[in-house]
Amino acid sequence: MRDLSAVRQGPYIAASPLVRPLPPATRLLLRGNSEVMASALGALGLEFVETACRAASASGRSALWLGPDERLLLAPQGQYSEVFELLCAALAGRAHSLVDVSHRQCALEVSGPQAGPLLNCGCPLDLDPAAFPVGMCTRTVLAKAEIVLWRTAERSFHLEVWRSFAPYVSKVLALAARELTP
Amino acid sequence: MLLINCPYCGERPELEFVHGGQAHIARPGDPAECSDQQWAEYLYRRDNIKGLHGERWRHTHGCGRFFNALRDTTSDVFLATYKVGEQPPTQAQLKGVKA
Amino acid sequence: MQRFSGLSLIRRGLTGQRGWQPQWRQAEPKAAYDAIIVGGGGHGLGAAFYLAKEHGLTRVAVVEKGWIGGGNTGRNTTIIRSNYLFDESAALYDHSVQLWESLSQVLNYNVMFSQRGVLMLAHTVHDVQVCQRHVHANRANGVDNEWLTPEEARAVCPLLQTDDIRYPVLGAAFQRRGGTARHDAVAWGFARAADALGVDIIENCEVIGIRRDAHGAACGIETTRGFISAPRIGVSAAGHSSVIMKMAGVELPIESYPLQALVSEPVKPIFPCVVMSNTIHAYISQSDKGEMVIGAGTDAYTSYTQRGGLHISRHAIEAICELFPMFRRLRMLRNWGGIVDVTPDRSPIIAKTPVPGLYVNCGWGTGGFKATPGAAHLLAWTIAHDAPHPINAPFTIERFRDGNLIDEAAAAAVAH
Amino acid sequence: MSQGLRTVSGGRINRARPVRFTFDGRELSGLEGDTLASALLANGVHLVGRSFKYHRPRGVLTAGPEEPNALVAIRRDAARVTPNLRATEVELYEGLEAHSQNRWPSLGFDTGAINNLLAPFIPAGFYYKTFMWPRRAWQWLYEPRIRAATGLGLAPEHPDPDSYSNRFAHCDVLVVGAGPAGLAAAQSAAARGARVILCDEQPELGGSLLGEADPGASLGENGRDWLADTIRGLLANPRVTVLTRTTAFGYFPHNLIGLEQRLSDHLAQPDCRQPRERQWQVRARQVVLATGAIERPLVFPGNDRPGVMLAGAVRTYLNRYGVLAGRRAVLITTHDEAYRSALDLKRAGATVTIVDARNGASGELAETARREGLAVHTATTVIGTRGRLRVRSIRIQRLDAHGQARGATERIDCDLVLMSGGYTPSVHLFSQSRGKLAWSEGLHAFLPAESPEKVRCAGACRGVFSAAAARGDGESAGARAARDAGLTVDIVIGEPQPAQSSGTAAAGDLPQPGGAPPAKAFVDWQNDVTSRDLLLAAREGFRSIEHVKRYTTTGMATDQGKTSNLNALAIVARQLGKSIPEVGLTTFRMPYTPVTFGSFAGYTRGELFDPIRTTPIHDWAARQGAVFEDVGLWKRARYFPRNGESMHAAVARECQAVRSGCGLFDASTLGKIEVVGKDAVTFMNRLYVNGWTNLAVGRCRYGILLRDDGFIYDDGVVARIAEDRFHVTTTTGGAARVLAMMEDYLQTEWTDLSVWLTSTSEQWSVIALQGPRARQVLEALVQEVDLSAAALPHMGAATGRICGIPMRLFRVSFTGELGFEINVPADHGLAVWEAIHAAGEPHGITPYGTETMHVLRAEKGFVIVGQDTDGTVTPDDAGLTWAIGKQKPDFVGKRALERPAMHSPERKQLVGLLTAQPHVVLEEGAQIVLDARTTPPTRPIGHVTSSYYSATLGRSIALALVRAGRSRMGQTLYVPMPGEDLAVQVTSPVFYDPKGSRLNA
Repeated sequence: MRDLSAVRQGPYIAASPLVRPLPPATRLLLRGNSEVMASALGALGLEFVETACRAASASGRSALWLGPDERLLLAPQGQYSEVFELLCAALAGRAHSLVDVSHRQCALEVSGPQAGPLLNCGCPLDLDPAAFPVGMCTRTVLAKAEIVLWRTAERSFHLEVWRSFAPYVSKVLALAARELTP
Repeated sequence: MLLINCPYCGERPELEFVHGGQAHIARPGDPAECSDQQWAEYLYRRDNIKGLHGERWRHTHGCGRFFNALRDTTSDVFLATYKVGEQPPTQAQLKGVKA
Repeated sequence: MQRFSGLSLIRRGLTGQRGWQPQWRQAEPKAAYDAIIVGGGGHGLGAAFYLAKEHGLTRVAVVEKGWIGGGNTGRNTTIIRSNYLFDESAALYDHSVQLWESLSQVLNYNVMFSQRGVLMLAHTVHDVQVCQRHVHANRANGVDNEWLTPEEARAVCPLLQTDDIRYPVLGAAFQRRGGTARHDAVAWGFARAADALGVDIIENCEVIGIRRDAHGAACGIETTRGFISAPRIGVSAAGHSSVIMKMAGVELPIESYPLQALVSEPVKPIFPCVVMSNTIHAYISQSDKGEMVIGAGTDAYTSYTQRGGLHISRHAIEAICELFPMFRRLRMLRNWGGIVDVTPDRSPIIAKTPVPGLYVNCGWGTGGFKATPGAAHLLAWTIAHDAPHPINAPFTIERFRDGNLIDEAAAAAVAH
Repeated sequence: MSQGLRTVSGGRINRARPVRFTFDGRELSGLEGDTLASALLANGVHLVGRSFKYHRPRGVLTAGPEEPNALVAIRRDAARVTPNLRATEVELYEGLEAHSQNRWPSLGFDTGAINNLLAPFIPAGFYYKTFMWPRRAWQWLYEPRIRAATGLGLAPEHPDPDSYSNRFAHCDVLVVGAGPAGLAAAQSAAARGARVILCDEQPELGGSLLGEADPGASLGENGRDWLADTIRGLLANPRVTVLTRTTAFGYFPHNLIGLEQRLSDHLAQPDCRQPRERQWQVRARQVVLATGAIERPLVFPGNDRPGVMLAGAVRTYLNRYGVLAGRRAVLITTHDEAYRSALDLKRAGATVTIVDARNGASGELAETARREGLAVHTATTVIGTRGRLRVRSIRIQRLDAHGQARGATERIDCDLVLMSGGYTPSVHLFSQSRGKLAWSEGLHAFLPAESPEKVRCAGACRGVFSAAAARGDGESAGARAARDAGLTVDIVIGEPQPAQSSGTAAAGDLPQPGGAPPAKAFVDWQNDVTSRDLLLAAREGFRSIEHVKRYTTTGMATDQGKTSNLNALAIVARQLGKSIPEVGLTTFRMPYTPVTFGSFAGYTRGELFDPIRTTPIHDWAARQGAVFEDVGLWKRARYFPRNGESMHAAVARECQAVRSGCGLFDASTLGKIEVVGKDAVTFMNRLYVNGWTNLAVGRCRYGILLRDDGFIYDDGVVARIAEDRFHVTTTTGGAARVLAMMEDYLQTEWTDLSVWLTSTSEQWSVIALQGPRARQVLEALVQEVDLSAAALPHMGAATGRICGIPMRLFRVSFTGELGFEINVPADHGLAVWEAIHAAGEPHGITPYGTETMHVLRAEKGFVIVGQDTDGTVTPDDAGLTWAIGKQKPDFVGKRALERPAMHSPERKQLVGLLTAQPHVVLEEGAQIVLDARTTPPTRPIGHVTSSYYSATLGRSIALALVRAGRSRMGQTLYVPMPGEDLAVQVTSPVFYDPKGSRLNA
């Protein structure tokens, strides 16, 4: 019997100039109160801030605020076991929920001077840097799909998309990109 | 498409929300003690107010939280939104908010 | 009542059409009536007409807070059909279709009932099951409905795109007796015919209270034009049913939502029937004027603003453009909203209420126009007999307490 | 034909760039910068259309979006035909092909004009009074003819190949309209740091100024410099988005405004990869409406002949397009401002006579007119016009001291009639914002008052008509909007300008001899509504303006009454003896001007109409030739035909394979929810009908979820992964709504519970391996799990690895055979599927689809929620009472099951049906009756919910919901079908292996 654990197949992503698929990653959905979040982020070496819709990021690990008791933790693919164990240790005895969602969704990067207008082809949020600053993250919608949108730089956004919606999201972006990249 | 002030995330477009019906309809604590009429009222009776109306929204495509809102159903203007478990604002607190 | 006919038009045409009288009197409220109908839409005016015509009650008033036919009667997409699933519903709506078939002649007013046929599309295996269940159930109830293959559906409506779309059309249920009518004419025709029988139609008269006597029975209404007494009061107030009924202390299981509709600019005849798709939410027909008449959905929230969100209209147009991609180049001329009263099982209430002498006809949701003559007829019967007609007997308020729901919407539920 | 009416200089057209086009096949030439209307007028073409009802010849009336007459179809190719476009808005391009509408056989000779002769007999609402006998004739005789006569252009018949786009945008201040007020508002808001969007329907900025010979001159001090600087500044400002050819068409709740941007209709050769139009949804903190005003026509007999135009339009054609619309002109007016048009025409070389209905005209403009030698007839009305396809003359009559037409009459020959009855502020968008309108007696107009939205108006749309004043008004509005949008403002804000009464005049019709309503005095040009029609409506008792509108159709044409509403209102008001505000105004509805359907749909079409969700195994199945079905957004493999098999044959083969060997099924679309927390079991107990307390870790249970009304909502297998962790599965279609329902109870009812829910539907690929050989296939691939029946019995759950990949393994069966559901992280789904498939080949492994799954489960009597239940079915109805936790005090839906109707002996219950003829497969949805040979209406006692041919059993089987079904075992019932009644016997719903020995193997 072959070991197939290295064989992975992500969803189809339509190619377009402003959109780039990001590699597989470790994703854990953590639920719990502020103390849980503080301990978890501390264990991962991330700064804990309670501000809504803000991400903390350091050394390739990130924690995205998605709700008052919910953070999406991101880390490089190879760090799954390490991160999982760090969290288990830090959260032992505290009421929380930790669920692996590494394969539930995939990530896209939308970048370039037209990244905001491109996303606004289907995303109804105000993406002006004053309204949606670097470091802001939130669940929202893009056309008929739900996404997590995270501004990682003035002209760069990280999108988390459920895998079966990824072809749709990338196709909508590819279609709209034609208007912005003559 | 309304603009709704999520108590956690701030003003967001209606596309991110799901309406949750009339607010403050608690499920009876002991359903077995309810008469058929009482149970039917819990299930089906709604105030359907023309005017200031308490309702639930869920920021489904956002923070995922349910919250309550006061909205004038004759203008669709929101007077307040507040978290589950909090009391609705009083008339005094609402004064000065344009309906 | 002046007879309407082609001859009368020609005769009066020779004198500049100057000989016409008002189609209904501008009545002043009297102190007392035998019965009052609250709500001057097609349902209310029709109830007054049938009370006078079939039950001999001529001291009848219809009170309307605005202008007659100005509510949902004048705001809907005029689709008429009776292909409902449950026996109770099919009987109710087919009763109405039967009245529609002779309504122009009965009222001497051309309501332009056009039995163009209603095509309900199936896009999924589940839709096919649901549609075929309707066809079988309708046939068992003596209601015409037939199953068409996609090719047959295209023969009925040649513009219909059945393939190469996101949800291909797998077939359709077709009710040939279904169709459309001219909405305003229904209100005006009932008003004129009722007026001729002595009914007072009182516009610009808002109900602000319902008075009950010492025994708790309804005995009259307080209005912006004074108190009017009557031992029987029928409420037919659509989106405002909750507001009116609360005045008598009756709570209804109803919520009022904005519902939108829209029309395109008029074009030459191109669309021979009514097409509905419950799966992708498309409802379309072509009016006599040539406009494509399109029904949109309700907003998610209750509102009395008669205005809905842009995304609701967009959704309806998306679906139309998918099924009829040639219509992408047509243009929206006008979009409007109404307030629809929705019950938990999406079926209406035509019933006595806990208050003696008070009757209600409400809860028609998005589909009340098609029922106009039927609902009016049954409300009149219920008021006249102080008991429901067998057809509307199941459509009580109490069914929600007892669990006897007539749930057309749930019956189309999707899962697996 | 030469452009004989083109002036020698001036205007905004490019005289060096001729543009060729055709109108009804006739080759004509215009200039770059022309509209179709201006180019036609330059060629002396006034006859451009036919009216809706009487098919009267019509010409260009206006120079803007209010045009009711000059409607054309523009054709690029067979699929790119757009009907009903206004020639006054169509920008000319090389090769443009325009066609007139609503005429046959030609525009000059139209047989439909017979209606014009019948006009006395077909007044407003005539169709309500006739066409009723014989009854059937309406549909077969009258209606088709009426329909053929109505409608305007021809609808396109081919799918539109063009694309459309959508964009969301936000700004501090949205300014609608780029005339003097709008430009000033945008400039002053931008100067205060506001993020501004400025939109205008025209191709260039300037609005009404574009109709001036010297646009800047009318703006007051330094007007020319200000205009140039302002436009340059706005275009250069990165915080300002300027959108031309963009109509603000709708005002929606909470300051959402819909904009329609036309991107390519003006181009001779559009890039077909780029969208034709883009629809914007702009959420603005503040809105400034600078939408201007529309000139009102005058109502007099024969006011609709080609060559009768609005005075301001004639002036615009002259100044902007260099077109002299006629050489012998008569201006008919009731106010001074219109004199400007007469003066400009005179200076351009035309002769002009002025007919002014007022008793005297003494304003500055009137004096200038007299000084320049124009004949001015005051206290004079118009009583008729002549000319079939173009106006030839008008007849005027002096008014006496009481304003009665009793004096001498006179004929004036002419080829152009200008008319102006004042200006109507464009309050459409303001009114759409649910803003209240207030009647101004001084201005004789409805003006904007209060609105619940954050909106203010500036310039002519609030009665500030002169360009200079409008500029000041716009500056003030822009500054206030910036302040209210939250920008710090340290600059003094000017006050709004007062409304002005110059250019205002009473609406209504001109006096006529004998006071009688004249024939053919049009109020609504396109719908052919005359003042007589309005009077008829009033006479027939239609008193509300909404009634009058609906009865006469005034204001309901494609211009939505932009030129007609106020005149209609004034005529009705006078007839009813009421004031205009008492009669009221009809509601303004979106859109302001018609908006292309395609732009609403935008990207949402074809494969992007809805997301297409596919599983990680989808492409494999597609390569195997699977036929897919839509289930919600998902594509699911329905069956896998081989060598051209029919569905029936494929399903029979797949069923046999599962029953005799093993089959492989992609169950990845099932919803999955991870329920975690110390109170997880309490949560499950409260929610599902089942008892969960005793479910051991490592065990599964079939769960049923009701709504609180007692009806089945969803079902699925639930595995207990740990004391505080459940792996809950839902139906494919129910995944999102079940999670939403769980969150609802958790967040709002049971806030005491320490539980969290996470959707894992897409984390796991789910592979169902079913059949007697399933264990043998799996054994070769699995690590860390003992697959023996003792270690992993039916409804057991384990975690381990398959091919080195972490897995959750459930021993469950929806087929009645020994079966496993293998959950692996989704990116590994395909690899594991292929590995199982390879390992199973020696055992005859066969991939199967949903159709086979349905047959197999039906043979076992397993229900499918949504097929065998329909939202009106209780657990008892479905024969699932066994699943209910008997000890539980409560669960969602429990109380509702106690209601009287839930205990009725007449409830429909799930049973099996066997046809008397074993090879007859019943139709799903077929009705069931007690007796054969009854004729409708029958009272059906049930219906068939599932029906298949069972290859395993060699006969058909069916599930059905039948009244009191369980008491009818063995009874014969009938399924009436066309031509025959099929006899069926009621049986248990379990047709195969009722003891369950196979799935426990």
